[in-house]
Parts: sequence; C-alpha cells; structure tokens
Amino acid sequence: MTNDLLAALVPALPLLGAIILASLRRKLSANVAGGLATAMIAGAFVCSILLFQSFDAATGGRTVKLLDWISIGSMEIPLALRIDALSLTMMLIVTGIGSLIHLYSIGYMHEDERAPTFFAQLNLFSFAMLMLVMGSNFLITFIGWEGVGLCSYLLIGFWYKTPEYNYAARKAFVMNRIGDVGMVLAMVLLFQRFGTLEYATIMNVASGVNDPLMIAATLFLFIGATGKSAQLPLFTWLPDAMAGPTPVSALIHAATMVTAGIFLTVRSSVLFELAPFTQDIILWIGTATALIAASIGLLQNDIKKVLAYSTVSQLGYMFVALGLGSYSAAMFHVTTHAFFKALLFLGAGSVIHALGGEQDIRKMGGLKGHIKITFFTFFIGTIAIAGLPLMSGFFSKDLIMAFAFQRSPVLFALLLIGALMTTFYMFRLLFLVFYGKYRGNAHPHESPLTMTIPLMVLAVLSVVGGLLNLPHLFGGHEAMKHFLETAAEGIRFESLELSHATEWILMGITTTLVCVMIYIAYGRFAQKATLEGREADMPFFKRLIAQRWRFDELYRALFEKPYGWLSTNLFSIAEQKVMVPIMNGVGEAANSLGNAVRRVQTGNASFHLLAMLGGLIVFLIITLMSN
Amino acid sequence: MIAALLLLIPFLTALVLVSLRPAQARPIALVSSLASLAVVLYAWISYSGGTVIHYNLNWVDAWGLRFVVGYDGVGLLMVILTAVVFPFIIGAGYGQQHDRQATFNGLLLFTQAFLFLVFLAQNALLFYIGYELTLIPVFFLLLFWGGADRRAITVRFFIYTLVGGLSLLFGIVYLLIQSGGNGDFTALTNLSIPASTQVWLFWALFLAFAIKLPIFPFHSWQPETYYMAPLQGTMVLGAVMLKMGLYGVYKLVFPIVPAGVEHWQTTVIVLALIGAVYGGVIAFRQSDFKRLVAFSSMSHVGVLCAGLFAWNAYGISGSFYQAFAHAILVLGMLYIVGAMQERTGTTDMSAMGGLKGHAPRLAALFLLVLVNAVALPLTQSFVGEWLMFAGLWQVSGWLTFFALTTIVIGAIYMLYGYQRVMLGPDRTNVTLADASVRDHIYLVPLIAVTLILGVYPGPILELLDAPVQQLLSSLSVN
Amino acid sequence: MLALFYLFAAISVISALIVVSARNPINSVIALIVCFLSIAGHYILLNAQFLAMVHVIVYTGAIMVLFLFVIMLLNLNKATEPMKSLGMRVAAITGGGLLFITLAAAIRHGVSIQSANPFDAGIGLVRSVGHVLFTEFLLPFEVSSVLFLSAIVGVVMLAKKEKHQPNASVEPLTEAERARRTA
Amino acid sequence: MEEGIITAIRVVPLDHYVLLSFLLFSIGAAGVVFRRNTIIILMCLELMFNSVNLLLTAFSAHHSDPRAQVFVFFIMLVAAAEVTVGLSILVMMKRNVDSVDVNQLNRLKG
Repeated sequence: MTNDLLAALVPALPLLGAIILASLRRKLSANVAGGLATAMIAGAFVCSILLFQSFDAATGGRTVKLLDWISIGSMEIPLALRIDALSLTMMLIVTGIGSLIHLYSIGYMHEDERAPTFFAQLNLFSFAMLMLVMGSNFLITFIGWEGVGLCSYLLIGFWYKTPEYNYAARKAFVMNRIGDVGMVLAMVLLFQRFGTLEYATIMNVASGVNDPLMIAATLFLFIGATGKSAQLPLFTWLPDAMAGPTPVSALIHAATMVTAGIFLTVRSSVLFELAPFTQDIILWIGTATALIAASIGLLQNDIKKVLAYSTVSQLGYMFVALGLGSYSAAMFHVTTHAFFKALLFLGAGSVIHALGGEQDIRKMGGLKGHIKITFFTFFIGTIAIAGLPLMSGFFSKDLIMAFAFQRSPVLFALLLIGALMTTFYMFRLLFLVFYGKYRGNAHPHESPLTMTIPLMVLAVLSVVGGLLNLPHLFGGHEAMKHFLETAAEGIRFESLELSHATEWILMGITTTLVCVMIYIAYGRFAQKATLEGREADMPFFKRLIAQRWRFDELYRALFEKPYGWLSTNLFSIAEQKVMVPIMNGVGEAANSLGNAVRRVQTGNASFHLLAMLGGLIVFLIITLMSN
Repeated sequence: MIAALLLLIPFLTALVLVSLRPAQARPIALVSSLASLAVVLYAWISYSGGTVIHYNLNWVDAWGLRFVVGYDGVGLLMVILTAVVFPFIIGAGYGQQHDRQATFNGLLLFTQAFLFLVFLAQNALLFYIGYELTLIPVFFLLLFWGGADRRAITVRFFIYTLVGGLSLLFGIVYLLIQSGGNGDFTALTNLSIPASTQVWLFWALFLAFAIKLPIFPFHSWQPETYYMAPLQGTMVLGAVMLKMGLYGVYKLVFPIVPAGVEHWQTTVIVLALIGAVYGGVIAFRQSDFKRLVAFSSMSHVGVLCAGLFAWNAYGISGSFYQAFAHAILVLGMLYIVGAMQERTGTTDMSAMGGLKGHAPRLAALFLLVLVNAVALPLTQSFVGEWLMFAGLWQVSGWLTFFALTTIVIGAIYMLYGYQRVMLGPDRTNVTLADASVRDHIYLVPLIAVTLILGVYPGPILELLDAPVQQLLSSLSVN
Repeated sequence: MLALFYLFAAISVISALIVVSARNPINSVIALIVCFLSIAGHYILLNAQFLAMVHVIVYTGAIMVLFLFVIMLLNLNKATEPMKSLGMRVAAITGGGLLFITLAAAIRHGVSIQSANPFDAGIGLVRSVGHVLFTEFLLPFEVSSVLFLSAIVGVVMLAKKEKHQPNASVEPLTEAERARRTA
Repeated sequence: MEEGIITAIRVVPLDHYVLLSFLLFSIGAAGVVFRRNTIIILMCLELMFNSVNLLLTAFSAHHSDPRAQVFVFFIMLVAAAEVTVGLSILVMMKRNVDSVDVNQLNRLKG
C-alpha cells in the first residue's frame, strides 16, 4: 500500500510542481521557483529510491492501478503504473539526473525573467517522462510519449522571440509526431490482436506467438522510436533542438527523452524477439545513424551541435544493441550515456555561461585555466564517452561492440570506425575549447556552486557508472543484466559467448586505436588549434559532411517546400477555382431556374386568368382520369 | 417535464427578447441558457439508461408526424452538448459589440430551442422540422451581423443546405410511404427495405448530413461562412450545428439503411479522410486566423465522420466523444480568435506575431486550447481519436494510416498558427492587454472540461456505450 | 314544369352570353339582371323560396344597382373598350368550352350525383333554412358580420382620395405609354 | 300539396341543373378571360358565383338537405362584400390610371 502511494507520488510530485509553478509563475522569483522545482523532482527521486529498495526483483513487477481511464465495451485501459526492474531503472535515471539538472538550472537560469515558466515546463517534462517509463500499458506510455514531445517543443522554443528557435521547436514536434503515427498504428494493431494494451498481458500472451503481424507491429513501434530517439531518417530535429536552454539539452535531448525509443523497444522486447526482420532493420538503421551522425560531428563548430550529433550517434549504438537482441547492453549504455552526456552538456552549458552566451568553439580556447572545475569534469566526460579503459563508457560501449563482433566482424569494424570518430570529435572539442590560447573577447568566469555540484556528481558517476554492469571479465557478474531480465517475462537476454581471450583482443584493438586518435587530435587541435575555414573552400566530400550531408536541405526540398506549395495551391486552385465554383453552381442553377420561370409572370392579368383556367381544366382532367 | 422545459425555456425567452426587446437582453439570455443547463444536468443525473420518452402525442396523423420527444444516451450527450455550449456562446458575446442585442440573443436562443428539438425528436418528420428550423435563426444571424460579402455567402450557405434538406425530406417521405405513415424512429428502424433500394436511399438521407458536417466534396460553403459569420454565429455553426449531421447519421441512416451504409462505407470514409487531409493541408498556409480555424474544423470533422462510418462500437462512440471534444475545442479556438480580434482589430495573422510578450497569460491559455486541438493524451480529443483509430483499424489498416496523417498535419498547422500569432519578434508595436478576468472566466472552464474529460472520460463513455451496443446488435440481428 | 325549366335555362344562358359579349357595360348589367332573375325562377322551381327572395333582393336589388352606380359614376357607359388580341379571344372561348366539356364529362362518367335521402319538400322554406342557420351555423353567421365590417373599412380606405400622399409607385401614365399598352 | 311540390321538383332531373350551372360557369370563366373591361370581369365573376349557387340549391333540393342552402346564403354574403371591395378597387384604378382596362394592371411582373 505504501509502495503504491510512493509509486503514485513519483510522477505526481513533478506534476504538482509544474501546476504550482505555472499558476504562480508571476509571483515567484527565479531562485524560489528553481528551489521548488528541484525539491519536487528530488522528492520523486527519494520515492524512487525507496521503491527500489523495497523492490523484490524475484516477483517480477507490480501494477498499480490509479483510475479507470478509457473503458468502453470490451476496451479496458486503466491509468496504471508498472513497477518493475526496467521502469525502476529508468525512474532512477530520470529523477536522479533530473534532480541534478534542475539544481544546475537554478544557477543557469537565475537571470532569466521567465525562469519560473522554465522550471514549470521542466517539471512537467519530468512528469511526462515518468509517465512514459512507468506506464503499465502502451497508452499510458503514449501519454508520456506525447507529453515529453510537448515539453520538448515548449523548451526548445523557450526563447520564443527568435523565429529560428520556433522553427526548430516545431520541427522537433512534427518529426516526433511522424514517429507517433507509427506508435499509434502499433497500438491499434496490438489492441486488435490481443484485446488489451497492458504490457504484462501482452508479453505473457505474445511469447511464442508466431504471427507475421508482429513484424508490422514491431516495425510501427520502431518508427515511433526513430522519431523520439532521433534515428535515421527522423534525426534532423535533434541538432536543431539545441536552440533550447542548455539544461534542457542535457535533460531532454541527451539523458532522458531521446532514450524513450530504446526504452519502448526494451519494454516490448518480447515482440521484437518474434520479429527478426525488424531486428535486422533496427540493427542497420542504428549502425547507419551512428556513423553518419559521428561523421557530421567531426566538422561542427557549435559546441552544443557537436554534442547533439554525438548523442544521435550514441543512440545509434544503443539501437545496434537492440537490433542484436542484447537489451541489457542497450539499457546499460542508456544509463552510462545519461551520466556522461548530461555531464558534457552541463559542462558545455557552464562554458557558455562563462563566456556570456558564446557557443562557437572557434571563439573559445585556453579555458582550462579560467574554469577549472568545468574543465576537469568536462575532461572526465570526454574520456568516458571516448571509452578509455575503466570509464563507464568503456564498459557499455565495449559490450555493444563485443555483441556486434559476435554477429559479424564487419559490423564490429563499422562500429569501431564510429567509436574512433567519436573519440576524434570529442577530443577536438575538448582541445579547441580548453587548450591553446583564448580566441574570444569575453571574460570567462567559473559558474556558481549550484552548477558545479551537479557537474562533480555526474563526473563521479561517469567514472564509476561501469560498475553497475561490470562484466565477468573484470570480476563482476553483470548485475544490471540480471536485474533487467526480471522485467521481461518469458525471454532471457542474449548473453555474450565470446571467449575471454577474444574479448581481451577486441578491447586491446579498440583502446589502442582510440589512443592513436587522441594523439592525432592532440596534434591538430591542442598544439595548433586547426580551425575549419569557410565551407565554400572545402573539397566536395568534406563540404558535404560539414553541411550535415545536406539532410536538412533534402527534407526541405522534398517535404517542406512541396507541402507549402500544396497548401497554397490547394486553397487557391482546388478550393477557390473548383470547389467554390461548384458550390456557386448550385446557387446559379437555382437562380437561372428562377429566371426561366420568371418569364411566366408577365404581369398581364388576363394571361394569369387564362393560366388559372387552364390549370383548372388540367386538374379536372387528371381527377377524371384517375377515377 | 424535462423535455418540455428544454424546449420552452429557450423558446419563450427568445420570444420575449425578440418581441419586447428589453435592454438587459444578454443577461436574460444567459440566465435562460443557464436554466436549460441546470435542467439538462438534472436530466443527466436522473438518467439511468435506455431510451426515455417524455411525450408521445399525435400531431398530424396523416403525415406520420407525431410529437415524440425523448432521448437515449447519445441523444442525451448531444443535449448536454447543446446546453453546455450556449451559455458560453451567449456569454462570450460580452466582448462583441452588436447593435440590436435583444434580437441577436433572441435568435441564439431560438437556435438553441430548435437544436433541442432536433436532439430530442424521436420521430423522423419532427427531426426534420427541427433540422430545418435551426437554419432560420442562423440565417438571420449571418445576414444581419455577418462580415463582408455576407449576403452572397449567406444565401449560398442557405441554398446549399436547403438542397441537402430537400433530399433528406425526400428520403423521409419515401420512408413514411414504406412504413404506412408511421414516422417514429422505432417504426422506421423495423422496416425491411430491399438492399438495392437502400443503396440509393442512403444518399437521399445522407446528403443533407454530408453537407451539414461537411465532408469533402460538399464542404465549400463552410470556410467562407465561418469566416464571414459573426463570432458567435461561427460558434453555433461549428460547435453544435454540425453535430446535427453526426447525430442524424446515427439516428436516421445507420439503423434504417444498414445495407446502404455497408455499400457506401468505404466511399464515405475515403471522402471524409480526403476532406480531413485536404482541410488540414490548406489550413497550414491560411493567413487569416478565422479561416485557419474553419479549415482545421473541417479537418477534424473529416476524421470524426470517418470514425463514425467505421461503424463499430469504438468508431461510433469515439466519434461522438470527439464531437463533444470538438465543440469545446471550436469554442476555445474561436474565443481566442475573438480575443485577438478585440486586441488587434483584425483576424489577419500577418498583422500579429510576438504577442506572447504582451499577453503571456493569453498565450498560455491559447496553448492549453491548442493542446486539445492536436489531441495530446490526457485531453478530451485524445480519447475520442484513440477510439476512432481503434475503430477504423477494424475496417482497414490503410485508412487508419491515412487518418493518422492528420495528427501530423494538425500539429503542423496548429503550431505554425500559434507561432504566427504568439511567438517571434514583436511586430505590433502597441501594448496589448493580457488575458483579462473575463477571458479567464470563459477559457478556464473550457480547459478544465477538456482536461477532466481527458483524464476521466468514464461518465460520457458510459452514456455512449449502451446505445451504441444496442444499435450494433440490432443491426447484426437484421 | 320541364318546359318552364327549359325556358328559364334558355333565358339565363342567353342573357349570360349577352353579359359576356355586349360592348356597352350598361347592356351587360341589364343582361346580368335578367340572368339573375331567371336564376331566381330556377330557385322557385326548386321550391327554395327563401333563397329566391334573398337572391332577388341582394343581387338584383343591391349588387347590380351598385354596378350600375359605379358605371354611371365613372362614366363608363360607352362602348370604348378595345378588344383583346385574337389569340386571347380564341383561347378564352376554347378554355370555356373545354371547361364545360370536362365538367360535363365528369358527371356523364363516374361521378355519381344521385341522392340517397328521402325527398322532403320543406327544406327550401324559411323555417327550415332559418333553423339550420341559427343553430348549426350560428357562429359563422355572426362572424360574417366581421367580414362585412372589414369590407366596409376596406372600401372606405380604398375609395378615399389620397390628398397628401400621392402614390409614388403608381405614377400617372403618359399618353404614349398608355397607347403602347393598349395596342 | 306537398306531393305536388315533390313531383314538381323531381320532374326536372338533377343532371339538367348540373349541366346548366356548368354552362353558366363556363360562360362566366370564358368571359373573365375574354373581356378587358374590369367591370365586366367582375360581373362574370358574379355569374360564376350564381352558377355555383344554383348548383348548390339544386343539390339541396334533390338531396333534401337545407345546409346547402345556408351555404348559398353565405356565398351571397361573401359576394356582396367582394363586390363592394372590387368596385372600390375599380374606382381607385380609374382614378389612378384613368382606365378600367385589366391590361393596364401589368405591374405584377416578376
């Protein structure tokens, strides 16, 4: 009972915070609002920890029903929460990292006059994200799914006066919506097939079902996931989403919301296991995304854009893991990525804060002396994402790559290329920002304590995060994997069957090449600070990459322009030239009929009298005939 | 008693307003509509399922016209809708300065009385009489208080609707002949009409509703009329009048010509969805706020109609649930239009932009209305849309996909519209008033209804469940 | 009796034809009076004494005098009326003939007019008519007074000369216009 | 006496009266169309009224129903009212357009 209350409190607290803040947003100061918002999410974090402690993995999970929601005929969809290993993991990530980012935002947003609104939206986001991960059926997850989309829209367009930001916000929402079409299709399909949307029931019934419909269902789910998790072809919104305040980028567009797609896939892992075809598609889309996004990251000059492409690329890795059927590896990478990517974004935010809003790395440099804590924590984040040994990223990424090798060495090679690119662009970023000479003209200053404390906490987590799922190789027992397995009834996650020797060799290759990459980057960027010139001067292929493979232009030409053209012309041609005249035709017909009949009304009384007489005769004859 | 009150309260008040023209016309109209609302709420509370018949009197026997009034769950929902909507419409007029207040509000109340008649009628001819009667006050509302070019547009609207009404009358007369002059719905439902007849009779009956709704090729009267009509007139048209079409299909088409429905089902769904996509795409580039709302309404109604013609429990109940949501939505959107018009003096969005800086509260209210428009979960629209999609899926996966594109299209035009009005750099150069207490009084209850019924749709779904099941089971028996 | 009927019938038909064809309105009026008197004769043949009396008083005594009066008043007693177009005249005669043929055909074929009631000689007397009039039709009888009242008011309104408000919509015709219309 | 009246009535068959009144009616109707003088048209109307009166009376006598005669009485009432109104309109017409020709009254055109 107390646990049920706790479970309900987890999403309720941020919601309450959001409502209070939204209604009192004019009256609260930035700090009070921030404090309240942080307290709410921290409260949710505490509740999550309490739930986690009292959770018995052996029982598999519980459903907490709050309310009847949509129930009509044979459709019963309650508002219910599910507490099991998977949702607990996600809850801890969302509330834990969420608390840190809320705390950080107090410092980051303290000068913004709309800070209370910001915190309200941040809290609302936390609520939605928690609904997403805690929902006991697809439709509850969908509440969160759409809710995070809305909050993402609001927060990206937080500074609403800039049209580009608004455009970015709309783009994010619409692209997410395209994914949602897939999600809804999957839901109606599953509902039709199983008569329910409860995860527990579907997973129980579905395991062992051999049904081609499952391929369709999982493909639809995956379309939903590509939208939310920024995979090919729906990834272009994420880099643009960096228009929002940096804590938003950290929380929504790195640590939590974008992992919703991975979460959903893991949630429905039973279904995906029934559809190997979908798994293959996921695998290859993940790989392609990882590589393309990483390559774009190589040439970006905006500190947040680099991190954004890095995020897309890392999400690609997670999907590769999903495609390989190693759901625990994906979740492990979700966790560690949440740590170090949040750290990196917050660090970037701290840099931006220090430089008074500057985001172009060509105007940075030599900052390590000015902002020491930021530099140190950013450095840890960088080596974590690059996967230097014993960092959290090392364990999680290597696990995925080991699984990839188990499937195919080619896949491993592709992922290795991606990892090397990741190392290169991350160290390029690190060196250009913190090393060399300062190239800007602001006065860098260290951020306040509310901002640096989250950095330090996240730095520690980025280092030790690997312990969560320490592989056998290092004396661990894959704790996270076993924990998560309790959530997915009926299947066991794929486990690694490579020999230890092979694993050592793979690790050695990776680590060596990564170190080589760091050395090259050091030479190019730390010692000389090689800056990219104008795009027009670049060779074709390089320019293509610098222009983000021209995806945005492609979409604009393929979809946005024709859509606008269609909208204009449907109105001016189809509607005004065809439809309206047809309607007018009806009126004209009545009009001309009236005109024709009007002639009869000569106004001549004799004629009318004669007509009357004629009518009388006709009427009489008709009566006579009918008798 | 309830039926008599519902019909008489608005009708008598309207008579008083039109004939005596008291100075305090609006408050009187408002009180009258609130009284109707109270009666309806009482009816809702005391409703315990089944079809309730309040009066069953002979009127003109020879034509099969009998005064049979009552309601089932669906009818009650429509009555509730009418009762909920009118106080808002009358009240929302406080910002609108009309001359001849008494006549204006009197006409609104006449409309309400006739709408009640439509939704309460259990006799086909009585239904038809109410259906056509509603046109008369609306005609005068549009003609006297409309915007530019109102004569031509009103006459077009009138003729177009009357053409539909004529075909409906023809269909009803045919049915009356078949049933030996008994026009009660119960009697018409029991007719066994040959399938080949039903195939054409379907259109005779449906054409009027198709125009009223409107669905795709019959829609052209709608955008211009919405645009030209006075704000409250548009509210009446969009929030309740078009629901008559929906209700008519449920009452007059589904149970009476099931074979016809079966024959034309796919056609109608396809047309409705073409309309939904067509309207949505056009809405994107509209520069006028009111036209945007008009086309968005058309898009929503397309989906509504498709859901209805999914012709199964989820589709029909989803459609009616969404009908309620759509009414609330239309009111909200139009109220915002009115609020913007009041502030900027125009409905042209190219003259707006960046208003959020001046009116953050209004922007927030707009956003909350908009959330319903794009059918985010936990709003009323989502429940309706989900049920409709679940229903459509049973008909065809492709059509469901087609219908689902509207959620993307809807997001595109709604957010773009919001951006053009509220976001971006400030382009008005004048200080505008933020949402006033009055705006809050009207919009907050709407938003509350939206959210409450989005989280807890039970009471309304309960109303819909039994009659829809009954309709479907009676069809499967036949 | 039959001979008497034919006599009256012949008088009424011939005088009716004179009414229609006479060029001078005075002649028409006289012919119509003759016609009405012959119809009164028919009434007597039918033993409808009350009606015969009322008929002579109302029609011949009041209405026809009124006609004469108006003709005199307006100075219409000249045969100035132009004829209608030939087509219209032919149409009128054909129409009248057709109407008669159709009506006659109606009673020749199908429409039964024979009575089922036993004969009662007293129904045309003042007593029986008055009895029905003042019992069954009392209300219409009273209401007819309202009809007369409104007729009186209407006549006064219509015949009164409008001095200050010349009717704008009916402007006096020019000579040319009248000639055109008359032609 | 009474028997005599009855036979006197029955000597003339009902058909004859019907045909006679039809004939008068047709003549009246033809006259209405035939003539242009409004006053003559009014007279033709009276003729038509009377043919109907005759018909009603004949039926009344042959069917032994006094109510038909009451109707005749009412028709006379209405005819009297109608004639007064009609003639005053005629006076108006004469005064306004200085003619009693119906062809002058062609402003009813749609």
